[in-house]
Formats: sequence, C-alpha cells, structure tokens
Amino acid sequence: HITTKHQAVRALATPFVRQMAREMKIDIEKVKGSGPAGRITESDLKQFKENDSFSREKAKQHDDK
Amino acid sequence: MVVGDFPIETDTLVIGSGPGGYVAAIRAAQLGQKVTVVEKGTIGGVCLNVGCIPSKALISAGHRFHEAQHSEDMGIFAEKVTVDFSKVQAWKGSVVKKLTGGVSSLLKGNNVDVVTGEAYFVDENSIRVMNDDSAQTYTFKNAIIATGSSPIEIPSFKYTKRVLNSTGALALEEVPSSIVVIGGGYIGTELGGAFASFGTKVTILEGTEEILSAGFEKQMAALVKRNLKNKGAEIVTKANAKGVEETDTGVTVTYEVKGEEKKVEADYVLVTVGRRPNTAEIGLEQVGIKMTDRGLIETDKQCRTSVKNIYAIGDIVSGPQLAHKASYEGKIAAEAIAGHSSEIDYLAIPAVVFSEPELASVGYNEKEAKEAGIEALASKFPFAANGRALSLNNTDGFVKLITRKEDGLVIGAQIAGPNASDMIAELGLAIEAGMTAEDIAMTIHAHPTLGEITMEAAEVALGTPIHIIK
Amino acid sequence: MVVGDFPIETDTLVIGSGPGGYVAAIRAAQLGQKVTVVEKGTIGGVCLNVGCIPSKALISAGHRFHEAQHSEDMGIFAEKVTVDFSKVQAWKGSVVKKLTGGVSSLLKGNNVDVVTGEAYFVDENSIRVMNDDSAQTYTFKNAIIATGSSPIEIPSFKYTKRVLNSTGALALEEVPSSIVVIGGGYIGTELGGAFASFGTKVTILEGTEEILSAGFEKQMAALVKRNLKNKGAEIVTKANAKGVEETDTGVTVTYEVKGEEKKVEADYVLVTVGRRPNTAEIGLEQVGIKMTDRGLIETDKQCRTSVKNIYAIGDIVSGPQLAHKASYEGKIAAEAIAGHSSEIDYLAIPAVVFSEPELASVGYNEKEAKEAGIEALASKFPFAANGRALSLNNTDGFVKLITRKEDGLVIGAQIAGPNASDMIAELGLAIEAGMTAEDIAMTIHAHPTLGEITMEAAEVALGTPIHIIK
Ligand SMILES: Cc1cc2nc3c(=O)[nH]c(=O)nc-3n(C[C@H](O)[C@H](O)[C@H](O)COP(=O)(O)OP(=O)(O)OC[C@H]3O[C@@H](n4cnc5c(N)ncnc54)[C@H](O)[C@@H]3O)c2cc1C
Ligand SMILES: Cc1cc2nc3c(=O)[nH]c(=O)nc-3n(C[C@H](O)[C@H](O)[C@H](O)COP(=O)(O)OP(=O)(O)OC[C@H]3O[C@@H](n4cnc5c(N)ncnc54)[C@H](O)[C@@H]3O)c2cc1C
Repeated sequence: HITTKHQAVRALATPFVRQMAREMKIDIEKVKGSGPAGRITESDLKQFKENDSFSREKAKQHDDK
Repeated sequence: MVVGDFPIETDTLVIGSGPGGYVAAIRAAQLGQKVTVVEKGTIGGVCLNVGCIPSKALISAGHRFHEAQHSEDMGIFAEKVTVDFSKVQAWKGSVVKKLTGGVSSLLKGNNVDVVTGEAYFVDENSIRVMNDDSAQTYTFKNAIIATGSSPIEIPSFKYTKRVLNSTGALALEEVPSSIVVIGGGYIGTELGGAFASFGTKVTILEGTEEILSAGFEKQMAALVKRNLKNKGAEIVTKANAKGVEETDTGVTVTYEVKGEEKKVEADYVLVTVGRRPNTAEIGLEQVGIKMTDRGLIETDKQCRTSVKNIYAIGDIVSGPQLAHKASYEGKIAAEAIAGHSSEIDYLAIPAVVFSEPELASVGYNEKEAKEAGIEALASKFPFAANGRALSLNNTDGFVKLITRKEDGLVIGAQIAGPNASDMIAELGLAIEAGMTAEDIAMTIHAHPTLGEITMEAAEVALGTPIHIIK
Repeated sequence: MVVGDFPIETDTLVIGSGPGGYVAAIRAAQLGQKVTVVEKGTIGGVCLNVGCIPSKALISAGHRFHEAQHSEDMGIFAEKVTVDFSKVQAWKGSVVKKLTGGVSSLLKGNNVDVVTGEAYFVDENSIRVMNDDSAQTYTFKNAIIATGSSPIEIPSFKYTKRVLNSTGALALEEVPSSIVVIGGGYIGTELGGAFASFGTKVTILEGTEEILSAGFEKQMAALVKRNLKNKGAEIVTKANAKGVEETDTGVTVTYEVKGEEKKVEADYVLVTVGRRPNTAEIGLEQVGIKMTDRGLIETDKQCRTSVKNIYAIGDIVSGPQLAHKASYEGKIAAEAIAGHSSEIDYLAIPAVVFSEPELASVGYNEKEAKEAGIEALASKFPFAANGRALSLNNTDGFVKLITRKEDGLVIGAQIAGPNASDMIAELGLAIEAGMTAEDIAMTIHAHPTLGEITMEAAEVALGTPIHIIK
C-alpha cells in the first residue's frame, strides 16, 4: 500500500499541538478534546497539565500526611 | 589505494544524498551539528536524478505534445507537431541539473561537508568511505542511513540495452515506436503514459487484476486506463511475464494470460516490478543493526535503529517508498539527534500518480476504512459539474471524501482529475488538523476553481450539495 | 398586456438567478421551502453567461494556443498554429450551456419554480413580474434579492459596436488585431491577457499607479505585467482616458499621461472600470429598504435588509463583487429564513485572477496586516526552487504566507504562479481552521507537487526552510 495512515483511532490534534504535547510530556491520548469531533487544542493541553500537576500535588500532600 | 591514517571526525554522518539524506543533513546543520554527507553516486539520489523529477519532466513534455495536437474542439489547430527528443532530453537534463545544483548549494550554504564515495560501516562510531583511488575513515557521534533503493531485477528479464529499468527508460535517446511495460504500478503507469503521449505504442503487462492496485481504487485506475487506451495503449491484466528474446532491433516478450501463452514485439521492454532497499552492502552486520524479514531496517518513532546513535530513513525503512516520506523522516531523525521531541506522527501520507488524469490519495479509502472497522461515508463529486474543469476542457475525474459517520471527521480523500496533485494538499491539511466535512463545506472556496469540487464533496457528505441532485 | 388577477403564492421568492440567487433558491428548497426564482435574463446570471465562466474559457483557449507555439525549449515544435475563433466561441458557448443547463436542471430537480420576467416590488409581501406580454403578481413570506451588477458606462465612452463592455468583448466574432482596454482591474487584465495570448495587440490604460491594485501586491502585478509585455501588450499606468473617436473600422482613444495627451488606435476599445449594483429599478422604494450611500443594500450578518422578511445578497451588498461571496451569502440567507443560526462568519474570502501567472489571495496581505495593527511576518518561497514547477517548465511566481508574529497563526496568503487558483484552497482552509505555520510545515506534502512551496513558505516562517538559504 502506498497510501498509509498512521493509526486507526487516535487523539485528534493539529501537528503543532501534538508536538506541544510531546514537549509538555503529556500523553495526548489521555487528553479530552474540546473542539469539533473531539479535537484537542492548545488550551486543552494547558488545562490537562494544570489538572495533572494539581492532582499530583494533592497526592503528594496525601502521602506527606 | 591509500588508506587515510587519520580518521576525520564529524557530529552527524549521513549516508546517501537523496530526499531523505540531503534533507536530514540540512536540518541537522540548521540545528548546529557538524554534518558530513557521503554519496557514492549523484547528489539528489534517485528522486532528483532518475526518479520523481525526470519522470515528471518527460510527462510534462508529453502532455504539451499531446495537447498541441488535441485542442481542435477548442478551436486551436496545429498543422504539424513534432518532437525533437534529444531536445526533450536536454531540457529534462537541465531541470535535473537545476535541482541537483540547488541541493549542492544548499548543502554548501549550510556548511555540510559532501564526500564522494561508498560508505561502509566499521563499527558504531565509524565508517570507511571508498572511492576509486582512496579510502578514508570517518568517525561520528550519530549516523543517518539513507541509502535508498534500486530497481528489482527478475532473472528472466536481465537488464540489457533493450531490457530497461526506469533509469534506462528515462535515458532513451529517441521516442521508441513501441515498448512493453512489465508492471502497472505507479512508475510503470507514469512512464508508459509519458511514452504513449509521445505516440509510442505501449503495452502494459500487469500481474494482478488491475493497474495501480496498490493504494488506488478501481474507479481511479479505470479513468487512467481509458485515457491510456485512447492514446493507443494496450493494458493486459493478470498477465504473467515469462521471458524475453532480444534481437539487434527489438525484443519479443512472452507472457501468459488466462492459461494461454502470448507474445508481443516491441523496441524495448521496461521492467518496473518494484524496488529493493539498499541495505545489503553497507556493513550493517558490523554494527548489528536489526532488520525486518523484508530486508528493511527496523526503526522506532524517532527513526532510531536498534543501535541507538544510528538512524535510518527513506526507502530502507518500512512505509511507502516515496520521496516526501523520506524527507519527513529526514527532518525527524535530525531533530531527534538534536534532542528534540520530534516523532513520526502523521495521520496521513499523500500519494500522487502523474498519470492522465492525475491521481492523488491521502488517508483512508473506503475499503481501508472498512477494514479498520471505521463506520465511514464516501462522498463523491465529479469534475464534470465544475465550472473551472469545464473551462479547462478537462472534466475527467472526481473527488471522493471519506468521513467518519459519527461526526463527519475527514479521514481520507481520493482525487482523480486535472491538478489532483495540487488539490490533495488541502485534504492532507484537513486530515492532520482534524477537520470535519462541515469545516470544508463552510470554508469559502474561490469561483471558478477546482477547489469547489472538494467543497461540494463535503456538502455531499452533509446531504446538501448545491450542484448535484441527491 | 394582461395582468394576472390572482396572485401566485410562494414561501421564498428569489430575484435573480446568478450564483447568489440560484444557490439561495436551491438551499431554500433543500430546507423545505416552496421557492420561486424570477429571472429577467438568462439563468445563471452574469457569472455563468457573461462573467466568470466564458472569460475563463477564452483564457484557457488562449493558453492552449500560446503554449502550442511556445514549447520549443521543451523539444515540442508546432509548425503552424491557428485559431478558428468561431470554433473557440462555439466551444465557449457549449461550456456556458452545459453549466446553465445544469443549473436549470438543479432548480427543477429541487422543485424550484423558475419564472421569466422582470421583478418589481409592490409591497413587503408581493412583487409584480413583467415580461413581454403579461404581468403577474407573486406573494411571498420571504424574499431574497440577488439582482447583481452591470458594467459602469462612462459618458465619454458610450457603448457601441466598437466601444465594448466585458459582455461585448466576450462575444467578439474574431480575434481583433488590436484592442485598448480601459481599466486594469482583474476583469480588464484577464480579458486583455486572453486576447494577448491570441496575438491581439493589447494596450491597457490604467488610471492608478498599478494594474490589479485592488487587493493584489505590487510584486504580483509585476509578474503579470512582465508576462503581458512578453506577449506584446503595452501597459500605461496613471493614464486618464479622455474620449474615443469611432470609424467604420476602428477607434482612436485619447488619453492623458503625465500631463501629455496621447492617442492610440485599435479595432476596439474595452471599458472595464467597475460594475454598479442593479438596485435602481426594482421598486426598493416601495418597501423602504435602507441603502448605503454607494447604492448598495444594507444588510445584517444574516443578509437581512432593514425590512425583516427581505434579504439581499451578492453584488448588491457590500463586500467584494465575487461569485463565491454571492453563493456563500445565498446559503446564509436561505438558512436564516429556515430559522437556522447561520451567519456571515468567514475569516477570509479568496480572490483569484486568471492571469499569467495566476494570482490568488486570501486573508491579510502585508500591508493590510500592518494597517490592522497586527505584528505580522511575511514568508516567501519561490516557484523557481520547486521541482514540480520546474518540471512543468513554469516557474514564475511565489507563495507568501502572512503569519502573526506572536504565535505563527496563518492570517493570510498571496500566491502568484501556475495553478495558484488551486493552491489557495489549502490556505483558505488553514486560515478558517486557525492553523499555524508549524501545522502547515509539519503536514506532509506530496513530492513533487506545488503544495511543497506552501510547506516551504511555512518553514521560512519558522526559520528552518530546507530549500532556500536563509
Ligand atoms: C522513476 C521513478 C519515479 C518516482 N517518482 C516519485 C514521485 O513522483 N514521488 C515520490 O514521492 N517518489 C517517487 N519515486 C520514489 C523516490 O525516488 C524514492 O522514494 C526516494 O528517492 C527515496 O529517497 P531516499 O533518500 O530514501 O533514497 P534515494 O533517493 O534512493 O537516495 C539514496 C542515495 O544513497 C546513495 N547510496 C547508497 N548506498 C550508498 C553507500 N553505501 N555510500 C554512499 N552513498 C550511498 C545512492 O547513490 C543514492 O544517491 C520515484 C522513483 C522512481 C524510480
Ligand atoms: C467578465 C467578468 C468576469 C468575472 N469573473 C469572475 C471570477 O472569475 N470569479 C468571481 O468570483 N467573480 C467573477 N465575476 C463577478 C461575478 O460574475 C459576480 O460577482 C457574480 O455574478 C455576482 O452574482 P450575483 O448573484 O450577485 O448577480 P449576477 O450574477 O449579476 O446575477 C443577477 C441576475 O439577476 C437578474 N436580474 C436583475 N434584475 C432583475 C429583476 N428586476 N428581475 C429579475 N431578474 C433580475 C439578472 O438578469 C441576472 O441574471 C466576473 C464578472 C465579469 C463581468
């Protein structure tokens, strides 16, 4: 086959947003997209990161207790 | 032969200067690496010298020749149209030279060292480069292998002066009066089509049920077949080429079709049955790089081989053997070496055939979507209902959009028609951006342009096309 | 004249069947409305009959004629190339007929009633339609006005057999040996270019500093000018056309340039100095629809006029006088009537000139971005460095991408070059989708295609172009 697509079902985001996710060390497959057809935007990534560090922070506090 | 005693040091060593190698080298240099490219043949690799570029030049010249003779219905008459094939070849050569010269300047301009010779791995940090009268060792921190591929030779069709591979066919000095093409893949179809435009009697022998069967739909191949037939070509499918007898003036090719043995005579036979990766004679075994069972080099998402400072890109790794895939991987490898997070991360690679009409495809087609278990919708709109296509007097073709049923997400597109090669860009972008049929339908497309066909196909997907009755 | 006693009722009444009207009618019908279209001339309006389509057909035929004679450098020679202009016209007519016939069938297939005659408003719920021998009243719930525009006539150049507007120029029965074009906007440039391709001696008199100055950059106009000059055309800018003297065999046009009065003789003079909206004789005053001071109808984002059940679209409302803008508004109006939330909500309308090279523009250009106070970056890549353009032997042009400095957002693009009309589609979509230069650069574009020029322009924006030295 000379036409290929990478994977059947995967997170939807523009190439730049996918690159950003890699740079932010986010597994883009775990992010919920807010755009049409579930498209992930830059702000979805930021949101995800915030929630993520928030929950890690909380987990850490929990451990400390 | 003098063996250089002192190895030359470099950061990134690239083997091969095709669209994989030279792009990797430039990107690596842009990212601050000291780069050396080793090339045993000509700068630009297969693509620029004996592939993409010269084939498209011949196709364009053939197109001009054909069109000059066939514009009567538009009121344009040409009395006697002739080809001076040596001039065609000279022009083709000038195009190639401009591009390869350009690549050389780009490499120089980016301070990339270009070394002529054949590279052979010594160990994971050094290679030896051999040319006619010397050998020199180079040490490197990282290497990128981009040695490309070569035409497969089948035992019953050893290459000679009249049994040609694509390189030989591209170099012919006159328009052959007849040619047999073995293999109706995109290379055979393109070159066969170019010669048919010049008036050569072309016979294509294809082993499977259909030409262009890898990646293109039957409906698309059918348009190309009809066009080829109008130019006098004969296309024999399910044909098994058996052997060739060669005389001073031509060849007789024997083939079998439906259990019957047949013969066809021609000036030349062109064999285009596939290309094999150039991975056999570069000393990969010295470094223990893992291979797939098909002779390809195994790589990860960053184009890294099993040896962590050695990368491989282009025709020698898995995926379609296409120049733009090689270049894309070249950038990834160079960026990965620079420590960037770049990864092979495309949703779709376009594929184009410069036949008449042109064919272009990106992402899923109907069948592939079904096989992948996606509930998909195929929406088609013909060139014949488009004002621009009519005003170009070129209405043969269609745009077919493949969308996901649940939300209209564009997951693929197939285009057959004039300038399909230009039109596919929009759809590649749409797929990468995760756009829906609505997005395309609501984007204003200029009138009268071929892009309106794409817009209308999107409207067909939504059930509200303007220029077609549902 | 018999006046129908009984008014005929309809849901949505559309006045005019150009690309605004017929598209509105079809969309309204698709949404379940009972639709009547009134057309006083020919189905398809200006665009299909005497505008976009016939002009592009002439341009294509001229292109074929020219190319048949000028492919020697590629090795293709034609001994004697001739034009049978009556055949060109017959072919052009067949293209128009196919499209207008198509629109008629589409209207029929969507159960739209088509009425021939001139519509005149009686009140906000009825119009009278007059034709040669009868008049009939129609009542409607909603109306969409799409009466288009007509060529402006200047007093010193009254239209005659030799003083032509675009419609007259498109209908010429033979290739004129010479023509003077007054007005170097896109219509004058396109038609002048078509005749120049056929060998007519063309003189363009443009009042401002540059041809194509509305919307296209100097650099783009310069390429077109050079091409026109190569075809023997003369272009006089800052020229003030004063008057014309007509004889049986030709015209003498007087104009002033740099304070000097000059004269030029030709077979014909074509006046293309703009188009005025057809809003004067349709009884708008009967319903009290608000107009702008430029004679346009005022509308809101749903194309609604100051009278809430009457809509207006196309050349009679503000914005560029372009067919695709009319069609876009047609859909919005029809959807608004159906109660949808549709609104005029585009980021960019593309504009294309079918000159040689083709010009296409979408979104902001450099100057407009500056004027809008956007810190923008302009990134350019030439066709001459692209393999496809070289293999087409057609390298005149560039892609210029306008991105927002802060984040790389694509906000505009200008293309001059072969197939610019096809290439602009990708960039229109990129703008509507809010994509960045990175997105375009990271999307794989097929090799060798013109789309790679767009990709490279995006890489220029990022500072990492492969095929150009920074
Ligand atoms: C007729 C034809 C038409 C084609 N048309 C198209 C097309 O339209 N679009 C498209 O996308 N693709 C097309 N292709 C395919 C395209 O040419 C290849 O996919 C592309 O060239 C692969 O690039 P690459 O960098 O992997 O290798 P190549 O271009 O094959 O370059 C490899 C280079 O490595 C050098 N090399 C090999 N071994 C060594 C060594 N040991 N030491 C030093 N140097 C070495 C070779 O000399 C060569 O120059 C076409 C191919 C052919 C034959
Ligand atoms: C030579 C030329 C080339 C052009 N090329 C292009 C191009 O390449 N791309 C592009 O986008 N645009 C082009 N245009 C502009 C384009 O044609 C117009 O923008 C477009 O036609 C506007 O569409 P419309 O529906 O508003 O009106 P029109 O197409 O003008 O249609 C209006 C219709 O209304 C009818 N009408 C008027 N009054 C009444 C009445 N009272 N009762 C009944 N019917 C009535 C008229 O007969 C006419 O058929 C070109 C124009 C010209 C002249």
